[in-house]
Amino acid sequence: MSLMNYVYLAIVLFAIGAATVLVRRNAIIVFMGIELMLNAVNLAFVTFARMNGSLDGQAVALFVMVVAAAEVVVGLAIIMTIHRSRRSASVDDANLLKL
Amino acid sequence: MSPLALIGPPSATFTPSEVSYLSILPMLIVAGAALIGVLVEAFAPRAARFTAQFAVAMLGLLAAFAVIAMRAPAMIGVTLSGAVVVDGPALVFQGMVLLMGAAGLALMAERFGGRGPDAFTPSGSSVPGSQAEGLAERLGTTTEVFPLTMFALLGMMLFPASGDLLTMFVALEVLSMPLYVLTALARRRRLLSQEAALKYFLLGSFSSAFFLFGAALLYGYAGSLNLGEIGRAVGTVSGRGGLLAAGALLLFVGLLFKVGAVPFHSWTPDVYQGAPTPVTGFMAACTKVAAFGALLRLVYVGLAGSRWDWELVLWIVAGLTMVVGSVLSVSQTDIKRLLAYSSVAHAGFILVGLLAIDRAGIAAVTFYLASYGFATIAAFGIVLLVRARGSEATHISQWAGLGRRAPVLAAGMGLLLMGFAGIPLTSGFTAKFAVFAAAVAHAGAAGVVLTVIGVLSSAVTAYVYFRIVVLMFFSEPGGAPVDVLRPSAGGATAIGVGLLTTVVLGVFPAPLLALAASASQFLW
Amino acid sequence: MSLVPTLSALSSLPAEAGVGGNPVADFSDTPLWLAAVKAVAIFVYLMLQVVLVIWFERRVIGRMQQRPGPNRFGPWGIGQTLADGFKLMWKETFVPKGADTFTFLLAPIIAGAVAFVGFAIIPVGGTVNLFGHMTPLQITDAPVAVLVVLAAAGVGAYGFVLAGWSSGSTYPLLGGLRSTAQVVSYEIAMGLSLVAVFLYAGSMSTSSIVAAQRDLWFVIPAFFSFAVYVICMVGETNRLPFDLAEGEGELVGGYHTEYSGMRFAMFFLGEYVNMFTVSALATTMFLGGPAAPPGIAAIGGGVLDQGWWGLLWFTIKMWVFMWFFVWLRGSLPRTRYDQFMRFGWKFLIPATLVWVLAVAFIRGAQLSYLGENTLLATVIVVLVVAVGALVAAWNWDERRARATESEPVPDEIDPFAGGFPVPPLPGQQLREPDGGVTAGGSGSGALASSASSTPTSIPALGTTKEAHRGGSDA
Amino acid sequence: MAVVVSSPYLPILIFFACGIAFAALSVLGLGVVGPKKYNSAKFVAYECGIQPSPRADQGGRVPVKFYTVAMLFIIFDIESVFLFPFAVAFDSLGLFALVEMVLFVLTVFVAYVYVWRRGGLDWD
Repeated sequence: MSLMNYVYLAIVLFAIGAATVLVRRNAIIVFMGIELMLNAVNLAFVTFARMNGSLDGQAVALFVMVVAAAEVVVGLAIIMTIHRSRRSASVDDANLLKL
Repeated sequence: MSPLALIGPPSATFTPSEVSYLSILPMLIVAGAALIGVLVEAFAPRAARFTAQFAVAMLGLLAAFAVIAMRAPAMIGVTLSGAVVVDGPALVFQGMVLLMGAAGLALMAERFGGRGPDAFTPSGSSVPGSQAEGLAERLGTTTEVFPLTMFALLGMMLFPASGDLLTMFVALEVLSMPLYVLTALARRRRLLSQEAALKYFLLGSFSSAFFLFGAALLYGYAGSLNLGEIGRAVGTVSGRGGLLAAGALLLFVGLLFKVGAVPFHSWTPDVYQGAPTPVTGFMAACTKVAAFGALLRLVYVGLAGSRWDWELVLWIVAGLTMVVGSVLSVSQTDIKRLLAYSSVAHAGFILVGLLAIDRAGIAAVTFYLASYGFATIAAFGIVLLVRARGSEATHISQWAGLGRRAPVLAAGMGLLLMGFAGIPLTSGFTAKFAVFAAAVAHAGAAGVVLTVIGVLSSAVTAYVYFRIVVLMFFSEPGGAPVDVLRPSAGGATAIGVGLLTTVVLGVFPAPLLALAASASQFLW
Repeated sequence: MSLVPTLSALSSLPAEAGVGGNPVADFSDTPLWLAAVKAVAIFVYLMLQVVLVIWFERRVIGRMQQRPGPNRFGPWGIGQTLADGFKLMWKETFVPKGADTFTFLLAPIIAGAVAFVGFAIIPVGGTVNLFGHMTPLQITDAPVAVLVVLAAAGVGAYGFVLAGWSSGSTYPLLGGLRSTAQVVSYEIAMGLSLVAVFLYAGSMSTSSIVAAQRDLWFVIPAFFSFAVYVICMVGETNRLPFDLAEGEGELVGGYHTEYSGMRFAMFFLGEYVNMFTVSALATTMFLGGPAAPPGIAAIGGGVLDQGWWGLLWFTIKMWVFMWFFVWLRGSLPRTRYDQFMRFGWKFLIPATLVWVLAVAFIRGAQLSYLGENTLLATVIVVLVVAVGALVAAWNWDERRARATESEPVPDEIDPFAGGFPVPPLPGQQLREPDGGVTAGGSGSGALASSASSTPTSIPALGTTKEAHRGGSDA
Repeated sequence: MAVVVSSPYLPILIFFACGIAFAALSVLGLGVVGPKKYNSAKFVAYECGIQPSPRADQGGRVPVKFYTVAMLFIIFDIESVFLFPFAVAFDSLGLFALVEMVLFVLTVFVAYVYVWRRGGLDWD
């Protein structure tokens, strides 16, 4: 049971997160997709830390969690202001700025 | 091996990492100024808040720049056990970020006679046109803008000086998040501004997730996050080559997004148009400088050895960026959107310089960023001054006949546009010449191809800029009356500095070229 | 217990609890089946105590209010909880129309199941011989054991918010949000108050913390953390005086308004099990877990301190906390929501943060970070902390005094000023209502016009009805 | 020799499984034991008859104060995430880590003071 399977799992999770961001319309679901991608990267970091036998990866995982939390705070604030002024959090409706 | 063994007792004596405080002093000063800014925002009475915030921010920036200017040679060194590497290019980029930050801050602080910063709404989260907004308007000055900008500048100073991928990621986030919030705070056209913030946030965090995944793969490949070690491991480690190539490309996704290179440039026009104009200028200049600083360090220190994996991709990206940036700017009707596409094109030119993997390339990129940065802040400063019925007159037609009504302003804008176009005797020409010369000399056949594409696309951009100059000077003024506001001392100096650099670096570029060349040696 | 040993114990706390934070209790001789048996045993131990405490609470509250409490079913009414359980089982359970069925059913399961998890890492007794294996009376221990409890408390909040949101109507939604905001706010203070214990114990595993408290329980050096923890304990389990979510007067049933039968019982049970878990953690962290009280531990060279005796001391200490919960419920009124949240955010969190820094410096002094003479450094730091606390308390008191005495009590008031007749304070004179006599004015005006001339007489019933009709015509 | 408990977290799982079994059995299993007399009034939300004002299931209007509390919780939770490892490893960390942690706590305190002064902590 080589550790690379965890890396493949991380890649699959990352792909699912990216697909969620590209496919879904509601801004909050898109934001959840981004959080899923960050957690997939956490898994990859911890797995590589285990393969290299060093603890750097786990320190990075801690930092990534903190950054993800800060991103949640800023992101939800922006999504909320959009929701309050437009009654809808759908990303499609945000089409005032066009090519 | 049960999990407990890995955790194990921490080493008996924990050796704190040695910190050379002089190297990181500028960053500490800016961080201190930002924290004091937050406290001032909390405690200072409303009347005195604006002046206090402006003073704290400006003093912080100028003090940091003074430390760099006076003690630069003594600051060179790897500190915080490899996390922060302050070397030649890092110092030059930090100096540029500080100066452009000061200019951008001066523009943001423009009040045009009002109580608070004119370009920003006093209450960002209230519904546009609601009663809460009216109440906040009457209450007056909320100046969170200054601490937010200082935190963004802190991130921008750390970005080019980060020695390992973790510090680079943290700097990327510290620099991006205040910008997301700043983009959402425009006083006029708030729906556009909120939408721009939403797009910038979603795409920004999406791309930083890619950056992080690239960092994870490189960590897996090289066993360490430090760029120097990754550089050394590139040649030696065998068997996991796939991780290196994939990691490098994913890292580039994150950084190219920040720079606004083509496949990832979709956010640039929307955000530059939606954000408040001084924030757009600040973003266009400082973010590009910081992002290219980090890109240079990543390419030259980390991934120089594995050029064959990613070089072709970057050539294509550079070419596409120049072409798309210039072609799309032709059909633009909104001045801010037009400048956004021109900034995409300029990112392409700088990428060409970067691809000459040689010290000359670093010097060329540094020079180009210096000339472009100050000019773009001045350009957005001028766009800030042109008003129609109170809100910014950004539609091209409203600029018709501006030469007759405000000759000085139109002449300034004309000069800047010529600088962007790269007309000889302006900084744009010397910058483009340096970049293309480096590419031709060191990037072989691809360099020549890119230079040809570069010259053609700068010709296209020249046409776009001249169309505006013609519009301003040789056509009748349009229907709606356009008035031009008088900038305060700070705003005027910011625009003046932009004009000055465009002329001086065009006529007399030698000293800056020499400085850029001497300070282009990366430390491991 | 003379002061000197305490002081010396204080200044040189044993740090060899678990080298590098690894648990002291060794589970090497514990096969998997024995761990499972221990788990089920502790589960039954917990369930029995829950049944007992529900009866205990109703009896004690009854006695506090001069009434017998449940005494019908079994001797002293001890079977009352079983009777309630069976009654709830046979009640009809249904899912209301607007509810989201899956979450509606999931919420009670979360609330009920997650409350148990916290008990898994609590050392209930010493090392005993179970079926031929020497194993500690503790389901398991990990280097980060206490984090499991905090995580379980965090997931517990899901039970409330999902129940509130999925019930589909206003009261549960607001009740669920309120209780989650409450649990979340007090969880921070609880987490931060435990940091001081980790500083002293040097580890997060519960067996190491109990071992570190062998000669001095942490309730003495970390007394402020203990006080903050006890307050958070009550806030965390939504117990009176902080049961604002399902306060009858405010939000009807709070998050479990729409639940009935066994689903309601699950929330009810979850709350009591949570009470046991947080008080078990309090016993482990501050009162030395299964260790015997100092006096008894000294008898016969500590013979009363090993093995199964630990279970007795642990249960006694836990029931002290249970008594404290019941005592609170019997005596304190419910606090207002904003007062409660303000206290949580504006006092508890900053005070605990400052306390954590103080403990860090005290520990630093003991470990000779602040100079070789540890005893002197410790005393200096403790003095500095004490003086700081006094100054803060004095300043806070000063501000409160200035705030309250600022509005002078008027010596003469108009009884109808607010529109409703207000009785005068002792020593206050009444004066002519200055609202003046206006025919058909606003409601209060109409009321005043119908009042007879003498200001002090209350208008007769008849005229009020007429005024009322007059008011409605205007 | 029987399988020694390999990871310390397995018994927690067993204990949690007991809890879930007990809770699921009583909520789902015993939930169906009771009588089933249909009456439309029972299924209406408990609103003393009036229609619930903010339609909770269509994302009714929730006061924004709960959002602010959630965000502040995240910030202080992150702070305690950093305080725990510092507290545990305090014995082997020198004065350097103590000063560093004091600076970290002070930085978060600046944010706390700002939120306090801007009224983020006041409940109406």
